[in-house]
Amino acid sequence: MSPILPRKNQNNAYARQVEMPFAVVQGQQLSIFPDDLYIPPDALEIILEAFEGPLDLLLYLIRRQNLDILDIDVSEITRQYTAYIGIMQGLKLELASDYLVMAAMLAEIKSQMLLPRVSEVSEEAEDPRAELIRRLQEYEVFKNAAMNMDKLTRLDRDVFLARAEFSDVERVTMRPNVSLNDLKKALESLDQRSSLSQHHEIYVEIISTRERMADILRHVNKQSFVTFGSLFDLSEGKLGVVVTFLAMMELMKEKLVDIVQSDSFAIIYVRAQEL
Amino acid sequence: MKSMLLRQIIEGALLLSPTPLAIKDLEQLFSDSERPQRDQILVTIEDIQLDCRDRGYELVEVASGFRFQIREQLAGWMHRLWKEKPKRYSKAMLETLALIAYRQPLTRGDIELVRGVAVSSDMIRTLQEREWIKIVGHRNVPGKPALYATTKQFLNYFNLSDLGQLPKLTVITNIEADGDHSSLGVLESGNIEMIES
Amino acid sequence: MKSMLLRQIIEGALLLSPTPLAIKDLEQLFSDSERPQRDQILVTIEDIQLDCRDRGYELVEVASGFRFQIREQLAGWMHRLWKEKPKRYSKAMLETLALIAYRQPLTRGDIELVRGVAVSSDMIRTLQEREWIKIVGHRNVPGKPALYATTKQFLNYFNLSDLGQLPKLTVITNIEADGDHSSLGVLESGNIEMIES
Repeated sequence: MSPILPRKNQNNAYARQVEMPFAVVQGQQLSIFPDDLYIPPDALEIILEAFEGPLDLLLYLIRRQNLDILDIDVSEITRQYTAYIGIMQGLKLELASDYLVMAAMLAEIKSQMLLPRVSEVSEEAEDPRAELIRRLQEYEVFKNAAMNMDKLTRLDRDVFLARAEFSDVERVTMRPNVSLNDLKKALESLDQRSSLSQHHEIYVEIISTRERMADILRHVNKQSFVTFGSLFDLSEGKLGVVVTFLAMMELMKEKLVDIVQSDSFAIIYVRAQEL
Repeated sequence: MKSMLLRQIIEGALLLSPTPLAIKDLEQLFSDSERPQRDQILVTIEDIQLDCRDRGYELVEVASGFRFQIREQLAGWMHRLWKEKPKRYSKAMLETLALIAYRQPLTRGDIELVRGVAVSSDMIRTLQEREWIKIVGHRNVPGKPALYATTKQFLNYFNLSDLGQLPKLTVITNIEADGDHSSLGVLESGNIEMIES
Repeated sequence: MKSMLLRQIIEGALLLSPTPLAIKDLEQLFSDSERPQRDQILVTIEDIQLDCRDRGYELVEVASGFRFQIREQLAGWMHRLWKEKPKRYSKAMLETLALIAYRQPLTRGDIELVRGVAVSSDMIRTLQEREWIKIVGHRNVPGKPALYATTKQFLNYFNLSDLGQLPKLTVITNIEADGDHSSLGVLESGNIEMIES
């Protein structure tokens, strides 16, 4: 049993030496940011803005090395990906939770690839990378479609309306009628929407399970052992507790955290699984 | 520059511009190196005029310059085009107008802040053209953004003697945290699916 | 009706109308007694198109009908006149729009699934206000998420007469072992420089 060996060893070596100068080598703690390496303060922010999301970043990492999407070396890509994430977190850049979820997914695939295969036959069908590959391919199709769409002939950029006025002096333009009630309703629905969207924003901040998963991961990564209770913030109310709980269940299901309890009713500890 | 291209550029510019273009405006279309002589521009304009003689439009000179306009003889048919039912204003337009009416004076930025979406220049222009809103000043912050307010014409149109007569807004009570299920609706749309996937 | 007059009326209406005119809109220009056959209108349109071939403008068909527009080759000169800078759309916006265009109808969740990131409400609302997308229904699953599709205005704006004219989706073939760099060209334009800086 061995992890999938990179077929293009030379390419990878080249990539490591030249194209990833600031990734920490030795395959160890990747979130450590070397002090002697100068990166312009805004550079990483620019990098982050240049990517449309985790799939975009991954695609870039793969394409940069001339790698075949169908045959990606998950452990190498995971290493580079987490290096980016680590550096970005190290610089305290606000990182969308989607990036962390992807890191978790990569870690999961990596661990599955390390597992011994039960039989040669099932290997083909159960390549743990299959879903990721499918998503990357699909995303790439639309990334290209978006670029092509930007090139389409566009009104007020490439072509303009040709218009002429009517010579008749008294041109009657029919203008829509508006009633006072229309105005009143417009503002009321706007106020309602903005109050809803304020709530909405709060809920997205506090209640998004996906984001909460990322929060928990961030927490347990740093301290490796935390008490179960410390992950809940009671000030968030019932809803907050429920979402935290759901997030934790989800993390367990995805084998991203271990939850240990030495005895009944003893303190429960949460620990990050090795990435 | 080839005379055909010169002519196309002038035709295009005259059809694009909402206001008549004077010779000096037409000169501005060209970079210094390619700018034609004034005479050349005039000859081109005559050419275009000649070619339009059987068309539904003509190139005429008015006080401020040249413009294409639709022939007067076509007035009868053109009026049928205008008689089409006026489109209704979009929700965005009504919201913008309502905000200006109730919260004036305010800037475009203020409107964008509440609406969460950029306010298009077209929208502001339409309201200004209708003389329902006007600029009443500039806020004393960087960029000096224009402050918009409603006009007398606005009051006249809605048959109001002053803004105090605008209908009272129904106050929307804030959704309470405990036990109001409507706020959970927001959750369902976005987040819960992820858990189930 | 004489064909010259018919042609002038159609030319005039198309230049006067701020929106494209479909054949049935053109038919409405005429009284019942003088209304030409549909075929006659189409022949006239072809005539006009032919006559414009050397002009700075052309008569094109987009989703909601026919319109006169200034030729693309003249854009450089027209921008000197057109004060407003053309809007640039973010990659996020274009990706979202591309997904809706090619996969319609689909929900916000569908878009997020492919893009791997959350789609902001503001972006959806901006696309709706531009009238490029609209809600065409709701998927019959919990939460009844809205299904989005593109509009005729979207096609008009991008100079298309129907969705079939959208560029074909390209799957980038995987790079061959022998180091084919051509497919990297796509990436270079966007990201590579930034990373290496």
